[in-house]
Amino acid sequence: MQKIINDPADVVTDYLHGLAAAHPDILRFDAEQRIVVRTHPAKPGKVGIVAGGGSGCEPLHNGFVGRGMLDAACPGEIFTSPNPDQIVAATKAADSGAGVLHIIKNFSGEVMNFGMAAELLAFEDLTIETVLINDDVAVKDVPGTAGRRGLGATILVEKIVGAAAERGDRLDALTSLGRRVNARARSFGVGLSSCTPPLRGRPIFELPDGTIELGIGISGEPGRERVPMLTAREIAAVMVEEVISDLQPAGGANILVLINGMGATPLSELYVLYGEVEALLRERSFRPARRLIGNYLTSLDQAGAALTVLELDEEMTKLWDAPVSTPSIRWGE
Amino acid sequence: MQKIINDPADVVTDYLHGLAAAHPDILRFDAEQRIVVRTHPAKPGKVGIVAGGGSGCEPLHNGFVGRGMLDAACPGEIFTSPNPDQIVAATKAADSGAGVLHIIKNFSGEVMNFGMAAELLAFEDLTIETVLINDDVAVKDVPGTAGRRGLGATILVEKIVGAAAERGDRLDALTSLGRRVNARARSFGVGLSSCTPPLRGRPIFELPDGTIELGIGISGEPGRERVPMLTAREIAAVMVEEVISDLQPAGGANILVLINGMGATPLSELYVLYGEVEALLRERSFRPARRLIGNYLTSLDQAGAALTVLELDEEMTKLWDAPVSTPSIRWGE
Amino acid sequence: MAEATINESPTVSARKVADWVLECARVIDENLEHLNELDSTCGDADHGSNLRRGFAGVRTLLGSEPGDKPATVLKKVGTTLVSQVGGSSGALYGTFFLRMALASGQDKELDRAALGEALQAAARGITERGQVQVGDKTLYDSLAPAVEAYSNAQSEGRSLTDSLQSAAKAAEEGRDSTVNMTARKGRASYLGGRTVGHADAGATSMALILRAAAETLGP
Amino acid sequence: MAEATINESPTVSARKVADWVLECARVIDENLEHLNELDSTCGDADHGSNLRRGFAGVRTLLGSEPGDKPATVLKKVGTTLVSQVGGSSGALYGTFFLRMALASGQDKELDRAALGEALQAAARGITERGQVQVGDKTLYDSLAPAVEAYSNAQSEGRSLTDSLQSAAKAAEEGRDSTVNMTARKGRASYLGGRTVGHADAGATSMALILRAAAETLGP
Ligand SMILES: Nc1ncnc2c1ncn2[C@@H]1O[C@H](COP(=O)(O)OP(=O)(O)O)[C@@H](O)[C@H]1O
Ligand SMILES: Nc1ncnc2c1ncn2[C@@H]1O[C@H](COP(=O)(O)OP(=O)(O)O)[C@@H](O)[C@H]1O
Ligand SMILES: [Mg+2]
Ligand SMILES: [Mg+2]
Ligand SMILES: [Mg+2]
Ligand SMILES: [Mg+2]
Repeated sequence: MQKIINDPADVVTDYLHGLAAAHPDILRFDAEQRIVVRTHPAKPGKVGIVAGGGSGCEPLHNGFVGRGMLDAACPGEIFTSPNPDQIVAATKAADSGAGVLHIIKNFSGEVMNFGMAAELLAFEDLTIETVLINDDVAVKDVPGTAGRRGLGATILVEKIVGAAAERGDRLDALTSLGRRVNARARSFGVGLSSCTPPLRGRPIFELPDGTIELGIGISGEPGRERVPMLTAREIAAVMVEEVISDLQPAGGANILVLINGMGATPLSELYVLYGEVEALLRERSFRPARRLIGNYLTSLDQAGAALTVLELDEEMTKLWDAPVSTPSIRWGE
Repeated sequence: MQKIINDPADVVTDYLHGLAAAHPDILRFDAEQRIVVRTHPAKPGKVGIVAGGGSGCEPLHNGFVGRGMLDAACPGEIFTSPNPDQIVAATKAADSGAGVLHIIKNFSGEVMNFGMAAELLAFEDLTIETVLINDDVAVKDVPGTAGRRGLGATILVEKIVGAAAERGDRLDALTSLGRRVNARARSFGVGLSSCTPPLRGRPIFELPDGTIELGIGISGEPGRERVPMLTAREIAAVMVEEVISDLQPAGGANILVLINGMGATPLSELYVLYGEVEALLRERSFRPARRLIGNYLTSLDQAGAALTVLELDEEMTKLWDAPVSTPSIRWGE
Repeated sequence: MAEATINESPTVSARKVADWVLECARVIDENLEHLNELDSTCGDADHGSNLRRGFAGVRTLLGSEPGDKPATVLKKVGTTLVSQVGGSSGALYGTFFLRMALASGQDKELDRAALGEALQAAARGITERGQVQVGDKTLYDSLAPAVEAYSNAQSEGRSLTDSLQSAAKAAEEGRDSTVNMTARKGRASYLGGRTVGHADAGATSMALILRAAAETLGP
Repeated sequence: MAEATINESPTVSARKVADWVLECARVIDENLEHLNELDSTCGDADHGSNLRRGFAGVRTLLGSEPGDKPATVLKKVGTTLVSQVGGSSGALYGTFFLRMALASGQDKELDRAALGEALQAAARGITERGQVQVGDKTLYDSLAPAVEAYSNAQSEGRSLTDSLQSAAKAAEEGRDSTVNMTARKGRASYLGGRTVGHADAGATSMALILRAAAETLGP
């Protein structure tokens, strides 16, 4: 294992201290409660936006705390959802009287821990709503199963809902907006390697050279199936087909395209993939109107990428363009 | 080799097409001349800022084309400096009558090709000046040698000089500003793995687990020496000592700290490193006033990171904060 | 009929509960790699590490005074697991011990029936928390048959020790039954058919924990 | 003295120059991996690939009519290498052929002396372009002794073929001399002492190119 870390058991803490040191004007790390909160709390009356999840997916969510996105984030251990205490603390920190929206990725651990936190918060004078993100089409959404995972749509919901909260939208409006964005977004990921969790010290699985995993998530686990290596063009074709056949956007629709790297794939490859994806989307008459390309939702040092497509409406587009100032997404101010 | 590419020979072209498709409002790729230029040329009378270098270091330089930074970039093949024709074309594209500044990293190939381009441009009605970047303290700057490499200072010079050009500074002022920034910046890099150039299909060198390379550049070559694996704290100590003992900033100086990832190192590790670096810098009484943390000057899929420290003055700080809108650095507008 | 053997059965004190969870901590340590490996074939390879982190916290906590009644110990364990494990297993095992605590009320000692009710409450807690059924390839596939076996043994009038032994055995059979299942809950569910052929990590840890119960709560 | 043997020496035509560069293309292909490996020990492992890309371009270009005089061919080669190779070797080998072209002027045939002058011009071009000296561990360490050997042979009145053979041999010795050098120019210079023990990649390709000259330009 070759990593720039100290004690493997301290990676998350060391990272959070470093993050806070690097962005003192945006966020701080409450080491006691293990939450990341804005340095300058939002103005009273703004709905608080909170998200959390296992660490290892950086910059998600801590890197999205700041004006125009999250008010607080609660990071768990590597690939381990945060515990209810953290979620409660983050929620209280984010509340300024107008209620708090929990953005939850549909993973058993996350759902259960946010559920327990909600039970604890029921005794407080504080309204919570929930948006559950489940955009991953690699997972078949069969009744009785855990259902689809939350992937790239998380970022889009956080950005769009964050912007709406900043302009003063109320909790119920934000909840339905978040659900609307999630409903119009789909993702599909491909892994070109496993990743190495610091405590484990070796890759989670072995991926023989010349093979890739289709339909991966964000915790380094294998995907839906293993196939022989594909070219960028072929990977794009699989992703576009999976995502579009499920989402079925209206003909000619404006879409937002997110090409998300898993952590160890160079930016140049993400752009190669974007080029192929855009060509295929245009062939199908969709119009990429907004894009985000980079490492936003990663799986430590895994190589690979995921496509997320969001069918935009005017409202979402406007909110996407609104100013945002977080460590990892910043524009307009 | 596991990469999201098509034909390995086409990686650079495919990447540039993808980049242009992704940022049509910022830049375009002239495939004929193999240069990247702004979509909306700067207003007449603005000095043109041009840089170029071997590909494989993305986002440098193409990802820094846009308002407030570069007017044009010329990307060579992977780890191969651009040829004089490209440099000439980029220079002409960037010129609007006020002259063009070449920002050249001190690598033999880059120096020679920019030199040949300058000879060709001598016949044109066009003034060129040059800033040579040589901030890498891993290389001993002995007379008769090629001297120090250009590393992270390149980004800082591009940003600061780019902002000054945007506000209307003249060519000579920009040249001395660029040289001043370069003179007050130092870098030191550490490699935790080699990288795999697409055409080669396997790593450039083997780095046994438990060893790292100190003093690496940005083309995947080995560094100054190979040592047993170090912790983040130890790596930070080496970097800070190397950089500060050479730069010798004034006591209490405001500094800009760039923690640059080599491509395959997760953001969380870069923040772990930042935390350690900041602590050491503060111990030595320096004040981190600006920071940049991420993958800005990479070596394909190499794991590792480099520290760059710039001793700031008010002018540089103001220009660093000025609005910029490129694919990979964006703020303030 | 249950009454007939009740005098032979010891009851469960706070001390015994503490012994149980300390034994859990020991067997989790012992099976750390095994549990991580099971989780790696279809999850994120951390189930053993997660539980170890939690039970290490529990061990520290119980090093001092465990408490005067079973509920006190069980509640401490549950809270510690919830807050030090996180993830699915923190929520699930946390719920498991918290619901046992709730069901144990103010009793200083749990008799065979009370323990059975506590286990049943724990199992119900898991189904609620995890929205899980038998056959989903989770820890519930060890727990559900164990609780059933315990209650059958109890209604047959068998001793506490015997009942716990039946429970542990049923849990192990339940664990083995997960090998051929396709996961429908947890991370493994994302792999679909690829999960067949390996026992579920959580079902394996649950079997260890119930075996530890048989070894410590009974005698 | 030189005059005494001049009739025995053939001259160098455009066709012969074309044959030379095609032979260069062939030996570069043949030594592709070797050159990349030499470059990998202290550089970025692409020297062979770079030259191959350049000479592939040259090959295409010369497939049609090579040109009527040596300078025409040499200029085409130089321009192609500059624009299709990039990097250090594009600039350096480009300069090498362009300076030869310039020195060849309008001559339809280069005699032994004219070729010597062309080689000398090329070597000067390299020192200017690369700011390089003998001992810096670069292609100049093959080129400089080769040019000197050629000029010595020529002043001794030896034939064109002989002179080229001496040059090729000197280049190979020059290449071998780089093994024990510490690089002071190019990427390898960043590795300091770690470059000792391997021949320089550029010195190796230069030796191949001068050996190719002996094989094609002389006879
Ligand atoms: N919804 C659920 N209901 C019951 N058990 C579950 C559920 N989801 C996951 N599990 C159990 O949790 C185990 C995984 O635990 P662990 O690896 O610690 O958590 P995580 O999935 O967060 O990494 C699985 O093997 C399974 O037995
Ligand atoms: N300044 C220089 N002067 C002469 N030769 C040089 C100089 N710099 C590099 N070289 C030669 O170029 C060779 C490397 O060429 P190549 O690998 O193609 O270029 P790059 O270094 O751009 O990857 C070295 O082996 C050396 O012989
Ligand atoms: Mg986990
Ligand atoms: Mg090169
Ligand atoms: Mg797990
Ligand atoms: Mg090279």
